[in-house]
Amino acid sequence: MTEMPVSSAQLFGLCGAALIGIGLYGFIAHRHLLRRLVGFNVIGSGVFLLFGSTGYRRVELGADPVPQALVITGVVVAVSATALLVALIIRLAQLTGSARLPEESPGGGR
Amino acid sequence: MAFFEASEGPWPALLIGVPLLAAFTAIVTWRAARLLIWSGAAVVPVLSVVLLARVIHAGGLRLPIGGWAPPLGIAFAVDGLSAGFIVVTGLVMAGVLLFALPQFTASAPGAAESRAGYAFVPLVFLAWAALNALFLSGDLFNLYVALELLTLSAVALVAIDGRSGTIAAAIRYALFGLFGSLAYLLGAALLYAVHGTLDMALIAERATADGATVIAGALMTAGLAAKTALFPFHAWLPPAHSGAPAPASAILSGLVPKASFYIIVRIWFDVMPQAAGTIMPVLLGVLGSCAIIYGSVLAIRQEQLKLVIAYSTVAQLGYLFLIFPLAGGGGEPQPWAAGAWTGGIIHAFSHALAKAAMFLCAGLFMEALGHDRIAGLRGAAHHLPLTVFAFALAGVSLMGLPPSGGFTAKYLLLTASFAGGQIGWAIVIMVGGLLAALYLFRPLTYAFTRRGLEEREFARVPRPRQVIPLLLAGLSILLGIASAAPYDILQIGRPHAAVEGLE
Amino acid sequence: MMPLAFDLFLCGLVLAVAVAAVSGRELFGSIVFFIVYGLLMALAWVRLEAVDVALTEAAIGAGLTGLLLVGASARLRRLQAPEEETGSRKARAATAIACLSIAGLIGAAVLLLDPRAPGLAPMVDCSLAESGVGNPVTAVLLNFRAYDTLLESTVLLVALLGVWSLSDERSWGGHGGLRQYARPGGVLATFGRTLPAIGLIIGVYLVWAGSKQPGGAFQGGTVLAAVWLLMAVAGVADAPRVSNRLLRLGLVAGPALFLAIGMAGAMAGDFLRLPPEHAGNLILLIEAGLTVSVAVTLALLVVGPPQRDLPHGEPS
Amino acid sequence: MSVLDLITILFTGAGTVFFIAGTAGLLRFPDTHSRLHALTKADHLGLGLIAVGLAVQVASPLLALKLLLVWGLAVLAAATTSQLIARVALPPHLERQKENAGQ
Amino acid sequence: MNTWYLGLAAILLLSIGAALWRVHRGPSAADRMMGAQLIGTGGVAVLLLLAAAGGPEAAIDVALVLGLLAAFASVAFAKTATRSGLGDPESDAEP
Repeated sequence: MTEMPVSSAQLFGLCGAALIGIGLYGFIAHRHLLRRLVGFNVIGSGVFLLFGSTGYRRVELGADPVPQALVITGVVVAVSATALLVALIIRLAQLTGSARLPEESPGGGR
Repeated sequence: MAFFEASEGPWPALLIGVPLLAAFTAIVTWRAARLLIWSGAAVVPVLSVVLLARVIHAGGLRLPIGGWAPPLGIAFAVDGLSAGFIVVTGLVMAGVLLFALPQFTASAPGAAESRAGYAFVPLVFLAWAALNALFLSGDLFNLYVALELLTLSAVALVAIDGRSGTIAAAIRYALFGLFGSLAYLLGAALLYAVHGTLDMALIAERATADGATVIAGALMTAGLAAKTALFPFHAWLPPAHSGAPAPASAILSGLVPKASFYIIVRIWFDVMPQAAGTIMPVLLGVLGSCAIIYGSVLAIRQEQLKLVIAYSTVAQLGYLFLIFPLAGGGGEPQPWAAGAWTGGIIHAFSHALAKAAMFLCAGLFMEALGHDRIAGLRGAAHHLPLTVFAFALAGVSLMGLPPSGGFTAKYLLLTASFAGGQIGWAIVIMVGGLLAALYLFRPLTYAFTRRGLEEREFARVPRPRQVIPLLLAGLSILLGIASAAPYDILQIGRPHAAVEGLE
Repeated sequence: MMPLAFDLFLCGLVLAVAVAAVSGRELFGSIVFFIVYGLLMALAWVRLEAVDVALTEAAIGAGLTGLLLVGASARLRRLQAPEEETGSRKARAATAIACLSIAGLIGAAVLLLDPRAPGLAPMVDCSLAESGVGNPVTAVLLNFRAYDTLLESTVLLVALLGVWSLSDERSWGGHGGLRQYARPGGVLATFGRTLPAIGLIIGVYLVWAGSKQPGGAFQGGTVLAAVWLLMAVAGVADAPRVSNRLLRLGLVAGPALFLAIGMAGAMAGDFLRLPPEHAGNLILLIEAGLTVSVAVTLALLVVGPPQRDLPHGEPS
Repeated sequence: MSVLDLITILFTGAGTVFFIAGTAGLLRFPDTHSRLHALTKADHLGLGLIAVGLAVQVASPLLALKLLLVWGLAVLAAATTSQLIARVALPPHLERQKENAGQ
Repeated sequence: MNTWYLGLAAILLLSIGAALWRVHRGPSAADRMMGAQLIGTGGVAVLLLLAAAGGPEAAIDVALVLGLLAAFASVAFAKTATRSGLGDPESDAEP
């Protein structure tokens, strides 16, 4: 085997980092809440991919099971959060007719 | 290893297991809610105190879970800081549950199960379990799971009223909170990748100030700061905390942000103090100062009592972040550091008690009046003397007047900033106290005005419910009167416990 | 060279799909991209030899989350919630630059990591014999770090409580979601009757296999939830009333059993300790309970809060 | 190279070709329904050929069965969804006609 | 042999990449869904090839799960296209 400039683990780790950036963009740039939720999920899977890839640095040892188990936990937590947010968003749309948050009033109060 | 003692009994496990069991039971049958509240409010605080006693007796504890010692397994890590937070949580939770009893459980034997009533009780117990789990945990990923459990139950509590305003507030909170959790998780993942463990004590032994560790710390801090509503991430807090039902607000404002703050403290004082550098503590201090000023000014401008209290939370959370520049995450331990650190933590405790009391008072005002407009509070002192007194007592603690816990906290912080020659922070602390007096005197002035233009209708509020906020506020005062005890307890298990504070 | 080229190409596709999902002009299109994204992630996990995660991602990421989002977008369309307005180009560019620099920072952290760090894999291997199971990931999830998993299973319950509490006061106690309908004998109904049998077998197989090879309660439970949802969509099964006592027992059965076993250990000295000689059976027991609870909870999470049945469309 | 290997190469190669053809059809065909036509080819034949090609290689019959089950699932799913998608994609006037004919 | 499998998998990935264009372009929602459907089947095929190319054998289980769930999104989509979102796309009768 020749020495590769980058390993598979690093490649997927960098891919995870890029996904975090992409998801973050969707999370910030959109006002439609379902779009933001998609962004949130992309960030999440980017974090997971990065985490998982660090467990694959020593190919000869096999993949580290600890990050895998933690990622599974994380995926389940993320889907719980997504389901709760979807229900909240639909409820908001039912009550206000819009799937966007009302603009913040920076002064609050009066 | 003799370091791991398995003989410490099941106390930490019980502190998580009992609230979880209560929550599961409440999910199956709503009829049991009343019984669950009484027994939960009686049992869990006792367990908390037992744990505290164990810690005082035995010093810091480390209990591997399932017989698997870290790095493979997870360990409970208990010291004075965690035991203190658990006791405060127990007191506030017990008060809130008893306060909520008539509001959320069956009033008559044959009453039908209601939507909010069904959800409220298990959600509070789950939040309680999450808080205990968080304060007991010695593992970064375990903290993440506990944090998510807490965040989701808090979001559900915000939304429980079901009005469009509270739904929007819950969504905004959820977006901040979940984003914060992911940032924290990413940092934890990087730390695992660097050090091969998630156990905080083991990382503390191995951590250096290398690039990946510093980036991980920054990510975790940013995420947790968003969850703690540190300026400029505070926008979600006031609508969320003021929109929830009063008992939920008390938990949300008094306890929930402290959880993420607690993790930040753990990271920078216990796990990787050497990676803090010089900029990060100062930055956190500056943002905290902004929060104090900005939150207080906005609190003054509010017309509704719950919003005043919520903006006050933004300001009061700001004080917590002053411990980073004053007690210095990095560098040589200074003689005043222990004082500043302890002051910050005591502030967290006294704010938890006082703020919970205030929100419960606001809830009583709303029950009596049907609204919480400040101008409508005229005559409150005459009709609800106990409640107004409780509110005033809690206010004393928030303003930092002696002999309250707030006073002790601010005294310690001020002493540290003078001793360290960092006068800027001292000015912020003092200005913040004055502003707090301004925003709290306004509702109190109205409450003590004897007669309004017309005699207002005050509905009757049962006296036992008025006693609960009074007790909580009283405890926040007591924290100042007996300030030596919490000071000593907080030093248990601290790495720099030998350093004498400037008491 | 070939594997690396394949990975490079896969990463490129993942990134392209992520960009499309995040920036597409139309909501529905972006959701379809998100479903495709979940599928490609499952491939990536297989490439990382993390088949347990790949199964989870395939079932949850591509399956359930996609279902949730498709359903949500349809309901929003029916509520006529307005679609996206686009912000100013300058603001978007600034956001993009900020996100890019954050991604760069994280990428730098990835490159700074020691490429030879072994992680905990050797330690897990050493203790695997005492864990009672042969699949290291299951050993971590249900023995070494069982405490995490106990808390995680309650996270699902919290989300469901939150979803349920969003119902109308009047609909409380009613059925989750609205009654679905399919033409008897039609393609949809036939599909809804054929697939569940296969799905049931696959779901149970995943749980059973989980102790030796990739699989487990969360993957199997998700498959079962999806199968039940398909039956509901095809009008074969009705969502139960949220006040149904049996349903509620099913929700907490797994976590409660898990907690009970954990507390039994605590009374004997160690919270959540599974004695090595019984660990295998105890884990199987916990997995069975968790599968039921995960399946019920996930299915109900997708179904949504209880609603009154109305003849047409959204409840007002 | 054994005969089995040759069969595998032949089948998997052909399957891939069907996939490419299906994709090309999906991209090039002018309207939704003819695209659907192209799609089902890839689903049925492409995956089927690949599954069969791999099944002759595996040692255990259980594994071979699994491979065929994967294919069966794909066929079942494709048949159902293409029917449903076709129905959704019907232009309104055709939909009216079909309904009348059906009743 | 492994190289052959991996090569085919790479070609399938390419074809998936091409199908993305249909998801992107639409024009109708049904077109997008069809693109996703093809990608789903392609993904299943890639998984089988990866398992054959010396990858983890359990990748076939992943393919099984994907194959099972691939149809769900399409069914949900077809369902939501009915008038109330609750009926059967094959018939206009409503519950």
